[in-house]
Amino acid sequence: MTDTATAPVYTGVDDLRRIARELLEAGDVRVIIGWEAARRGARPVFVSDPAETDKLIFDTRCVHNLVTYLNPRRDHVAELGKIALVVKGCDVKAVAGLLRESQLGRADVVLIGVRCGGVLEENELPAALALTPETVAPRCYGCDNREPTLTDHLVGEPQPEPPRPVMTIDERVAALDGQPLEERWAFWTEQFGKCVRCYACRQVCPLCICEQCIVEKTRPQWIESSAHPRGNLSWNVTRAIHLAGRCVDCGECERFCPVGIPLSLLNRKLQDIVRERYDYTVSDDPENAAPIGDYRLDDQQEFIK
Amino acid sequence: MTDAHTDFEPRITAFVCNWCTYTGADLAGTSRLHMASNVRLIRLPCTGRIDPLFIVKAFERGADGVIVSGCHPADCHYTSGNYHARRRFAVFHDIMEFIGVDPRRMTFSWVSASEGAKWKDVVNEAVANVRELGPYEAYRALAPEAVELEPSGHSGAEVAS
Amino acid sequence: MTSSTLSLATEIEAATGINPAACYQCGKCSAGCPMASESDLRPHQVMRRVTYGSREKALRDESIWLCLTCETCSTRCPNGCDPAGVIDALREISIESGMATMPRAMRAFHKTFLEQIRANGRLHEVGLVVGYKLRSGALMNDVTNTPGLLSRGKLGIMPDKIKGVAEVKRLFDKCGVTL
Amino acid sequence: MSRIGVFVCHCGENIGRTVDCAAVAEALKDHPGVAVAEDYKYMCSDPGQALVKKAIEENNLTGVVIAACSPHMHEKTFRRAVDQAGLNKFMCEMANIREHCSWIHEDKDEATAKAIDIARTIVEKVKHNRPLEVIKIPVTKRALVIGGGIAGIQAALDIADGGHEVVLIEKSASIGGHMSQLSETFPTLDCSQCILTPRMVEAYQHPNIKLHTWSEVEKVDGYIGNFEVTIRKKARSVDEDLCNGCGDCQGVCPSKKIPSEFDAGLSNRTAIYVPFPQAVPNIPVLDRPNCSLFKGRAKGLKKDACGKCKEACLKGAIDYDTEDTFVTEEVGAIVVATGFKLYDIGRDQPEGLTGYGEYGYGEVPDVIDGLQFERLASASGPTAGAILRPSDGTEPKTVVFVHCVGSRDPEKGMSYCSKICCMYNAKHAMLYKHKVHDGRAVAFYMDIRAAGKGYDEFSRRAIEEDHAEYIRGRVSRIFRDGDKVKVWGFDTLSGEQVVIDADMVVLATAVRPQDGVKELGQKLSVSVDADGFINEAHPKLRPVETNTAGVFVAGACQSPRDIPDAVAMASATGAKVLGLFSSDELEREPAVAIVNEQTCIGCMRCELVCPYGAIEQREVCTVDGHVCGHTAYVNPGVCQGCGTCQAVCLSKSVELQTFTDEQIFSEINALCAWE
Amino acid sequence: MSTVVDATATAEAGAQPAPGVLAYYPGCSLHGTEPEYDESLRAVVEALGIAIAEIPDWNCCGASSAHTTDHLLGVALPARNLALAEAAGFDRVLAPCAACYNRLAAAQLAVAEDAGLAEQMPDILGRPFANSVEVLSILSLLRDVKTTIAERASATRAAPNPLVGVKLAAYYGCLLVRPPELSGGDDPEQPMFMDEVIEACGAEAVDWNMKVECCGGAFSVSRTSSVLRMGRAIIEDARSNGAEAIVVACPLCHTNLDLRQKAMESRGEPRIPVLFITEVVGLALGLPAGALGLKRHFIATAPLLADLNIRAAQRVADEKKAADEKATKAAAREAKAAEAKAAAAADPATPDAGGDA
Repeated sequence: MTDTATAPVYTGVDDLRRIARELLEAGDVRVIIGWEAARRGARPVFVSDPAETDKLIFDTRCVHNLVTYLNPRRDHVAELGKIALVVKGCDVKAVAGLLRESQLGRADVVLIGVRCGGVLEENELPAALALTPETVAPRCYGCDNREPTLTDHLVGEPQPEPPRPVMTIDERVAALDGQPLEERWAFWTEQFGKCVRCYACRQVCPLCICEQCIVEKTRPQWIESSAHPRGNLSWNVTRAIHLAGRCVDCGECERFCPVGIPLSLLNRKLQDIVRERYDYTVSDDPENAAPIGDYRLDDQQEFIK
Repeated sequence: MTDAHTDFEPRITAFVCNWCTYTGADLAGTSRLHMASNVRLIRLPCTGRIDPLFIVKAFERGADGVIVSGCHPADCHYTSGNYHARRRFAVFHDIMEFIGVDPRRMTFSWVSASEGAKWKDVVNEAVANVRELGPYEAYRALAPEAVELEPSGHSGAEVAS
Repeated sequence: MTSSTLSLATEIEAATGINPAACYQCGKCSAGCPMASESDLRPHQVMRRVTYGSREKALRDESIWLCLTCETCSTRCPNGCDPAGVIDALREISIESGMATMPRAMRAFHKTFLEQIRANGRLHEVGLVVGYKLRSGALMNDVTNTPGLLSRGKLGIMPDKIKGVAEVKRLFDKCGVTL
Repeated sequence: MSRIGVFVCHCGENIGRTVDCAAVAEALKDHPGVAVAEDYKYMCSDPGQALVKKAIEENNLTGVVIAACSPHMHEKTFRRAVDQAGLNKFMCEMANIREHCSWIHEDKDEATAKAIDIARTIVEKVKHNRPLEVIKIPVTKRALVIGGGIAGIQAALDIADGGHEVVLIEKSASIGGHMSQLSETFPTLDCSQCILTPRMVEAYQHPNIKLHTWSEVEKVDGYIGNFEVTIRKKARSVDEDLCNGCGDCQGVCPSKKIPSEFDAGLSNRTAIYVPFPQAVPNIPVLDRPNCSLFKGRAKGLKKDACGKCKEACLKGAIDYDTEDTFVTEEVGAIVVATGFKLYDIGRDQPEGLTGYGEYGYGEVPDVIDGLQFERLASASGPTAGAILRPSDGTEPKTVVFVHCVGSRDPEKGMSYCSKICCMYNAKHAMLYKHKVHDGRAVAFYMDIRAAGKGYDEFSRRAIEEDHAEYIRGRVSRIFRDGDKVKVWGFDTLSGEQVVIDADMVVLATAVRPQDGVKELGQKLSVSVDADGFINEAHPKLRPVETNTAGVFVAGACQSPRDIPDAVAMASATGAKVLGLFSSDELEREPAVAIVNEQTCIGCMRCELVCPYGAIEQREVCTVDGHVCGHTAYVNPGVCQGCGTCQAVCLSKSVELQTFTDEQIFSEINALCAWE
Repeated sequence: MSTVVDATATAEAGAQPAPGVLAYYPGCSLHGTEPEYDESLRAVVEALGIAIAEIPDWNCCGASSAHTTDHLLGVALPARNLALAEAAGFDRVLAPCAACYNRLAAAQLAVAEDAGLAEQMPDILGRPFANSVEVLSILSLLRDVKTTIAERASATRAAPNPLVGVKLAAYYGCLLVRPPELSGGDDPEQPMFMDEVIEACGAEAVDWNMKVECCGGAFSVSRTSSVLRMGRAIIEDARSNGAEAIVVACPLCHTNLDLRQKAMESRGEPRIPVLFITEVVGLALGLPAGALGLKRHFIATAPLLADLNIRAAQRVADEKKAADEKATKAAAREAKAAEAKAAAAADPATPDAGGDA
């Protein structure tokens, strides 16, 4: 399986580079944020010199959600001047999120979309770019935004559905749901127990936009800041809830978690909840209002006496 | 399980809105409806004001169960506070169940100003449920040290007045 | 008495989901009922009987058997009461409780009709007519028509029996319908 | 360190019987931050209050907790007392140990323990109370009245007579509303226009009333005492100052076949028209969609197809090129009186209703509705008061009146009772019998609802003296049968089917809210009920107020109303408005949210959930004045203090003054002190 | 889309029918007292290229007798047929008999709405039942293809369409429109879907009052007197509104109005034929009367048909005449125009040449 598999052809890199060059030359933008090849995998790169646009790549290693650089908390990025951003389908949803929450003007950024048919789970695998059930990022399976609409430019050929991972996120969520309460509790408290409160999940999240995170608020201090199971549970649950109906499932939080908490399961569960209860799926349409902050007179309330 | 906890007195914190449930509880009082004494109320203007963090914090501080109650849909004193609350509660309820919190420890209800009797039932039912489930040791076990049962004076600095 | 009539209404609500108490006696059902002129208990009066009055009277009344189930009443009822549904339920209860006072002709018709199905899986008009006449005693009815029917190929002489007769018989038993 | 006083009330025996108040006071003495804790028989009595005041002065308390009854009972009382003692009244809170404790428990130890908890919890809360000042809002002493029917006119006159300016706006070309269409009115049978017209003129000429007809509300900003209303004056094509109402223009208008709204479609009008002779103002409007000139322009004709009215107008008052104009009015209060419309008996039901197929969808020409009958019976109507049927103009000898068409009909219409039909049907039957002595008036009804002064006597009169035949039962079908109209009914009292060959049928169709009320409601942030009627603030105690402070409601836009009800409501709103205008400033509890601009990132989730539209985006500028971002801003005049914004704020950057996170946090913490 | 198969074929259980093939549930009446309905239906669907195949070993739906005596039985009997159709791989069942349609559709609805019932069914039926089959009435089927019918009806052919201009009263009765859920989305009080089909056939659907009044249905045998009373009202209203025939889609209605019409005669008026909608469509499509079972009626259809054929012939003749006249007129006009042109060319100063002389 693995050896026979071949890497998907992500054409359009030339277009990507051309567009980037033209944008810089025309002075439409000051800097392009995209990916470049690194010793191991790919890494984000800031290109401000038209000559350097050939650095830009796009292939299955380009896992990073670069929208995080638009996060208002990173005002130093904004100071660089107008930005053009290279975005995958999932990333562009995050841009929509920022627009939705008026953290960004559509005119403030140029979006160069790349048609993506899935990326690797780990961008540090030895060279092989092939997507196999073992290597594909599970979140890519069932991606509903392989044809972004919000972008200014869209390069590459339409891509097929990526291979089905060994175990999909939905299957893992379902498996958990299938277990008795006590075991779910045991599972999560153990997972949360590992948390060292480095807040990498928050730092990398393109939609954790608060200048002062609730966890840093001291009057009152809703969430204990020291790393112990009780505070950790509060923190992780709160983080997840704050992203309910907002999370774009880019997987960065989990990828960056140094202790490997399966945050994508929490995120996916929340996506399921808002979809099943409010028929809402996060899209790259900024007009499509988020479910929290909205309501219907006949919302389900089976859990209320 | 059940009989093991007959002697145990649950601690239940109730977050209620000022206009419907708090008033409904008042009515239960004026109607002298006797009920279990395990529930402590925290009065809020509207269910819309209730942040899931309140509930998390209540569990953190050793509550065995919580009640959240406000105006029926369409009765909200502020017209739509309870509708927004309903969505937040739904999401919270589901995710807590997902991480293994027994939903029977979280009672959500609509109790209007005229439903003193319903309030009594909600209280007694919640107490019965939680009594059956027993003390929330599982949650308390998360604490860095056993939950201190003294009033914690240091809840953020005070406002000098 | 009251309790028993109460239970009739509740019995019907349980069986059909129709709440007879929702009837506010506007009479629109009876105004449009094609059989109203022939029956002494009209739809709205049946509804009344069900919610108040003697359970036995309600069940013994012949009128419930004069309903054509044309559903005009239910279609026009402003309060969603579905009198036709209630009458159907009444008939069933009255049969179960052995109070059915279906006119002879009608009992004969239904009985023969169902027997036909039970025996053959399908209806056999000749069988129906013959069996019906024997039961109802209306021996001369339609005699004038029979030749016409035959000449127009409208009456097969041989009953039309299906393979799955056993299946159908079983089905009758499962439904607890004994004839 | 706070110095809090705790005062435990026995409430005679009410609390004392099941709660050991002394023990409660004792327990609270040692609670951190408590300076003094006492118990007393009747804390709300004068000596009780004196005791509290004395304690405040002697111990110079920073906060007060009254452990007694529900805050809904005595919070005001004690806050007043605290205020008199020189402590900010918002530093005083009630601990409810009566309704929520002594009255609902029997075991004294249990109850006492719980009472102590409750008191402690509130003490912890009070530690975080902040001294607050009541909010004062200036009041603009002008009122806006929306709708020029009898209710609107009455409200406008009452307020104007009270000495305040009123802006009265009416959607159609003339004020007068439905009442001006009526023939006689129940239960006195006095001529509608005779009593209405003088009021219309009075309103028009009143020095304090500014009238905008052919106008609608475009936009409403602001809040109680300080509304800014934008009014759209629809292009009238006639200069209201120049026009002298001579009517020459109507004489020459070639488009004469437009169904008259005033005559409910029973007569025709011209394209440029005054809706009816007694119209106020007596100034025509040009109905552009029906005017051949404008039809031509719409088709893009180079040359205007007509222009007769302009030629005919000696005052030169007609101008085809006027546009909609907008005027802004500053008002302190708004009265909504937009009235009603009738359930449309036609096949087309825009609002997703099914209509009445069994009644022929009103496509049988001699099946009309109540308003049309009013026009037939009215001396100013198309038949000059003669009852003639629309199809052939003959005098109907049998007229059937059907009650409850679309009313009390959850399946096809409205579940509610339209309230006025029973009375006007009786009136119609009478009027008909008075005009057609040998005629037969048959009314199909479900119940006769004639509650009101002289009402039942009136409907009895229709039956006993005018011999209208009342048949108890709904009608099943109505259809055309030759030149007759067949009516299939049932008399549930005699138990007989009834078939009537009628010459004319009058359907009493349901009373429904006027078009556009929902949209208006949104502009005013006033809610409407499932049927589209405007919601009153409280069905019993605040019947003419709405949930938006400063907006009041009168007449049939709130629920079906007859004239006396509508007028009574209107005068009630008048009283409310005058009361509001009686002081220069409004005082409001400071129960409002405040944004922390340091941490707010302007994601505006709060704006999404605010029920009052009190939150808006505000730009944040640097010292040198250039915009560097934006935050949310809560308008304290509009905020009602629900706190929903705070619950959805991710960074907790908005805070409700009277229920702060710190207060709630401390309460939750305190609850862990249970034994 | 669908291919014509032998319309008389009976689908064998298990054998997957070709896509688009409709399961056909004739019901007892079409096998018994109303064979003309069956004949005409088969002829029409074949002509329209709609493939149908009879449900293997179908049983009686129980009609009114079942559900008036036992609710469960009233559901189970029709359900068995749906289960059979399902097993044979159909997704839609055509039930031309209004009573059968009503029972099948009602059962389908009942099971869909009542989980408990759905659970019982397989046990009662002794076979799997997923309630996956949609039940079609003949009217909704014909309405869907009414454009095709209209084209074929208006097409010029040897024997002209006899129906053009004939006044027909569409009679729906109860079972096709009540309860409203079964009225195929049409207005239960003033349905039009049969009228639409009639109009498509070139005939004129009269506006009348008894469209949805009951004919006495199941009482035909057991309480004939009632049936006569109700039938009379219907016949009289149709006649007084100028109908030349009544059109039905229900064997019971047909029996009551056709077989019993003689007995209804009060004033010996001319009798009014009662046609099945399929017979009407058949005539419009130009199928031979014989193939439509028109001879089987009690109220003879022959006189009306003869009359119609004459009228049709007359019509064709008139049209031809009109067409010829038109042609000659047109020719004349052209000639005139040509002359004028010539004249204009000769004399440029004529005003209509545009010059202002």
